[in-house]
Amino acid sequence: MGAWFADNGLLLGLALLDGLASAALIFLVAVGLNLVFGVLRVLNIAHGSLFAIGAYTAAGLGAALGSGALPAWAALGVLILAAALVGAVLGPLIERLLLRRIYAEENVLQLLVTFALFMMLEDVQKLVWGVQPVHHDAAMRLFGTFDVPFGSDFIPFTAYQLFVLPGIAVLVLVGLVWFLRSTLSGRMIVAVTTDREAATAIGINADRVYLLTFTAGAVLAALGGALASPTAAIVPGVGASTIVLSFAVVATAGLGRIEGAALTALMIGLGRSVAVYFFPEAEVLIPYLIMVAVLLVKPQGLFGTLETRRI
Amino acid sequence: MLRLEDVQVSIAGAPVLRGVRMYVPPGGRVALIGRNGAGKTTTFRAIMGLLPIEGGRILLAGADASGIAAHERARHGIGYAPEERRLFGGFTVEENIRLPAEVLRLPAVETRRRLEQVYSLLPELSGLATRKAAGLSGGQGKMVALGRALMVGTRAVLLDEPFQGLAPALAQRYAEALKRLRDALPDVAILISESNPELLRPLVDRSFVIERGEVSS
Amino acid sequence: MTHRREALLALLFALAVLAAAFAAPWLRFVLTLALAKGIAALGVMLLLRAGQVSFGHAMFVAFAAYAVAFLAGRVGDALLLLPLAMLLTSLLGLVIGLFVARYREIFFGMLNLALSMVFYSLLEKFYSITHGTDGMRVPAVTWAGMATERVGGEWAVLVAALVLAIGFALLARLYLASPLGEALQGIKTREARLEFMGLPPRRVLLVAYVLSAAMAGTAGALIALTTRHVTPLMGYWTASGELVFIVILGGAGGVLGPFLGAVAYELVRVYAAASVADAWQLILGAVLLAVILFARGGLFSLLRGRRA
Amino acid sequence: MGITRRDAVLGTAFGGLLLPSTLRAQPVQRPQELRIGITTFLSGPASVFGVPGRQAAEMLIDEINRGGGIGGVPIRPYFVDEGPGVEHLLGEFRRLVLNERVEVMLASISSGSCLACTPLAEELRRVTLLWDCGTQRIFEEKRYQYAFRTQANATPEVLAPLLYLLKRKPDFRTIAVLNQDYAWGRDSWELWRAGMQALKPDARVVAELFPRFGATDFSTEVTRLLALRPDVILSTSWGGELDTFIRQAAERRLFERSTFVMPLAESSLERVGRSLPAGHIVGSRGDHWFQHPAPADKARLDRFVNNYRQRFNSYPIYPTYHMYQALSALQAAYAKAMAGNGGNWPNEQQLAAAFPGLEFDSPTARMTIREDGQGLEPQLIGTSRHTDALPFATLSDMIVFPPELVTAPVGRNSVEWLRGLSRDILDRVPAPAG
Repeated sequence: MGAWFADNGLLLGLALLDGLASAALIFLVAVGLNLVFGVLRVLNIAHGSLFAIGAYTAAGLGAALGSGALPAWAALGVLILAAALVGAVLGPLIERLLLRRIYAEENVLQLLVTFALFMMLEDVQKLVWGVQPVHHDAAMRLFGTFDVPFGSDFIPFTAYQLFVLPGIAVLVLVGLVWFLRSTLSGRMIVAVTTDREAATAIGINADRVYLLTFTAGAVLAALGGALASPTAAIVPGVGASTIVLSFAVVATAGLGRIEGAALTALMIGLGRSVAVYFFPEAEVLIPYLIMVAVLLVKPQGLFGTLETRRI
Repeated sequence: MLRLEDVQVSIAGAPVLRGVRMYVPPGGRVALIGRNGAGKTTTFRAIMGLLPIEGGRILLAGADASGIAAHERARHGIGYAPEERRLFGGFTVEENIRLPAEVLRLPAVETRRRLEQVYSLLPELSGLATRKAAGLSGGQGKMVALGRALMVGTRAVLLDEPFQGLAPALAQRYAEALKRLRDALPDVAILISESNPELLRPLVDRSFVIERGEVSS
Repeated sequence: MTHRREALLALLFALAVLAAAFAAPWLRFVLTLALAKGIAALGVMLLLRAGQVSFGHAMFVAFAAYAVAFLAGRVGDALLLLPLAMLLTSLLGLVIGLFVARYREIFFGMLNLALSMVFYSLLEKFYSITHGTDGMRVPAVTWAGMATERVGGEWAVLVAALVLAIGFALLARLYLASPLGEALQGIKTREARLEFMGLPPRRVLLVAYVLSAAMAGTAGALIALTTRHVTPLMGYWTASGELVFIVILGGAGGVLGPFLGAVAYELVRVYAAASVADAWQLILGAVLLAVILFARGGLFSLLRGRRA
Repeated sequence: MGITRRDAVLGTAFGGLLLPSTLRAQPVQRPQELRIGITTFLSGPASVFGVPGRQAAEMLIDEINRGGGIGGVPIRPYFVDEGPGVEHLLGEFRRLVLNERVEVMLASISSGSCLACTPLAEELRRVTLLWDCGTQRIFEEKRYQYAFRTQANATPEVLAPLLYLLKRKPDFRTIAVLNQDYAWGRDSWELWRAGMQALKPDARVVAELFPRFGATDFSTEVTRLLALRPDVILSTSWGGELDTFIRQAAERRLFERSTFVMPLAESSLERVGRSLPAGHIVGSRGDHWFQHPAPADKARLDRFVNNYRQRFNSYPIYPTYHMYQALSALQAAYAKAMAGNGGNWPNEQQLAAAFPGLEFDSPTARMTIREDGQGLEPQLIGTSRHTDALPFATLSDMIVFPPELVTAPVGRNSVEWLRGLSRDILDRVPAPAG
């Protein structure tokens, strides 16, 4: 063990740095999905589409505003604005027009409504943005790189991935925890997550909470997409792979648990990058192995509690 | 205060309430007696608007409840303590009790007045104020649920099987709290459900018996 | 619906399938796939009776398909391959079922999804054995010892699919009417009551799970014999979603539902792809939404003439 | 599309009662229109190739039809999406052949699709041109009477950049690979390694990275490669993944530490702009490049490039040239078959018989189809450079490899052939031009 660390300790350090950025993105997408699931009890497959649409919008907006002219903070602002816009428009639209009609239905119908929506949005993205990879990396380039010493060598990392992404993820985490603990709207969300009926009985309008939560989830999905767009080319099909990973996070985290999503995202992000270094063939399996392992030990997920179920 | 006229409710296609008729006068203390599965909880949930009713009607202070959304019923002064206590486990006891007042956006003065009222009626709660609700014992939880219901229940409180699962000593304390309640808040109607009619006899003015979804008095 | 009316409907359905396949040769292939997917969807429907949604049953379809691809060179007859693939898939279903039958709702769904994604990744990863995404060719097989040319082979697999579809539909009907099958409803509503009646819920669900795996396996074997080329995509999560889609489209109210749904699904897809090759998902999604929002019981309930 | 839609409905409702599945009788009538089916990716990540392929087909078919079609018969294309997978594709293949009565199929971008379609084409006796898929396995594992490939296969596409690397940077010592984890990524690496073991056995492989197909972040892989400092990094990736890899590698200065060999990068050049620095090796799955140093007919190349740019506002990438080649081969084959049939429209056997030995024009060269059905396509490899004229990298020091040099001979298994290569093949590599 000690000898292994002497040989590979530095590499492991690099792997952890890489894992942070990827964990940050996973967290941003999954936390929104988990929040929505916690309150609405609907597993929103179209969450992946919102991620993709956020990414497309951010890249499109970034390109339209022109690169280079904007300072780094403004470029980042544009991305966040784009995400907020997409989530704030699409979230209420989807919740009001579609989900609202099916809250009383069996969960398979709810799942399929979002599946149908996901299928439709896949083609809508194609019709709007075409099929060529869309990319706008001004935000990544403007932050420059940061050299990490590595023995006698050094490894350049992008400051965007090393600091900005994890920084935003931490801000979102802290902000969400604060919001849910310390504001009335947040406490109403927690109350509905815990027990919708009891919450209704004390006067909470669950419909409004649903709308608010779904919109927040949509904004978070789009934000994840927007923040991913400077580092990754956006192509058709990106929503499908995003959503499966987020599902794994939700089930592992425990329903509706913010801190669970953070911890799971961190485990998956770090696990995958460590795998790339030491067992590259296992990389794709990591999220699922973590999920199966956690559920074997804790059937309700990391932070999950047994639910009371009403007939 | 509360009137049920021929109320019919089905769950998953099976009729659970068949023409329930009941009346709780303002300030009245009424018991709903019935065995497990007779329809007590369903009656309470129907009153709270948590289940759709298929026939008949429910009147809240004379107004047809069908026009009052479930979450609006708290604003109409009806508090509800469900069978299992159903607290918000992540919040402290005081947060649980305060939340209804915050949701209704009561003025700070009014909130404080009601909170003090709850603490004076249920003195054991003051010692628990900062505890997390998830860590409470069953009896403590029932007490908190009652306190929470009282925060909004200015006209009526519905208590679903409050004595269920309580040790005799605790049940005694709960019954005493209810007596204090009766004296301190004479205008608040109370509807309590219970499977054992003996327990409630000293507490109520009137009893309804529910059996297989039908009520007789 | 009375037994007689349902039997009559099933007969009409089978005749319609045969007539369509006779009239339009290219439909033979599409209808065979539809029947196969109908069998898999029937299995998914059994789990839905217990309120459990599997978003991973395409794993069993893909497993059986690959089993056929590997075994066809050694066991060259379809009448041996089909039961063999069914058996192997049932065993896999038993092993996985022992694990997942402990979980409910989202955890059940997500575990199935996760395991199917692991299997999908393995099909891609073990490139030297499976040829990865390129997939594997299924060697030509005989039917009861008889070699068939293209048209004969297509008819053979269509008829086999039809016979198996009817067989599984009957089996599912008997099963759902048996105490074990009726207990499925109990998992959805009150599990404690099942325990009280001396039926451990886990075992009730496990039986349904193994049965559903066997059906998915049969479907996978039929698909492999039809397409003669298997790829990992058969096990991707969207393929699992497709099966659930088919159940809801057809209606979970009766054993005919999944078959109606599968035929409708395949035809809508072919039709959509023929008219707008690059927006067929839009059409398929819209059809599904329309069914869920306006015809809750699926096609089966429309046929039955009242809403479920 | 009106008739397609109606046929689909009628076919569904009444089947072939109204539409007899075969109208074929001898001798063959010259049809009203020449129906061809084209399978291509219209959804999913590979639509980055599929949609330009479709666009090129539409443009070229318009041009052919304006010029009177093939033998006086206008072409009518039917497009099929490969995205949903093999089941859907095989169903559509049958529908097009049996119901729409297409005479020719142009099949597939994905090798998996080609492997699935080709035996079916043979059973249905329908001429099928493999217009873009790369797997060398098809004609090496089996002979087909009706399937032909109008472009190269993976072997020349991998060997040419290997030879180019050995010419330009003969003394590299270490190499790492980063390929997409799917058939092409794995196959191309196997071919490369076979050739490298024969031609440069002392090269050491320091990392084999196969990130998940569809991955959107390669930071970890880039870090790994930065730490390893291999002399050469090979990546046969394409599409959004190659774009992402190039941009992340550029931002983190990986291009300064290693020489990249990217056999498919031509299709990403315009999109990645100046992110791809000068001095790295770029291929294009063939010899197509709008600045080809010595095209067989410069006017033809310019016409194609300009028409495409005018219509679609971007430079044509390799799938569009491959589509050109397939349609060009089709024209040549019909002309040859009709000439051999007294000027009459050929039946399917006559048409199929025209392909072996067929010569036809690509935008850049004169091409041949071998007796085994495999097309012989030259390979152009170059080194990236930047000029002021264009906002993206173009190629310098281009070498156009003659197909005979880099393609495994008829009947040979590519991997074995590559393993048996000797170093004198390097002497036969032409000098760079341009």
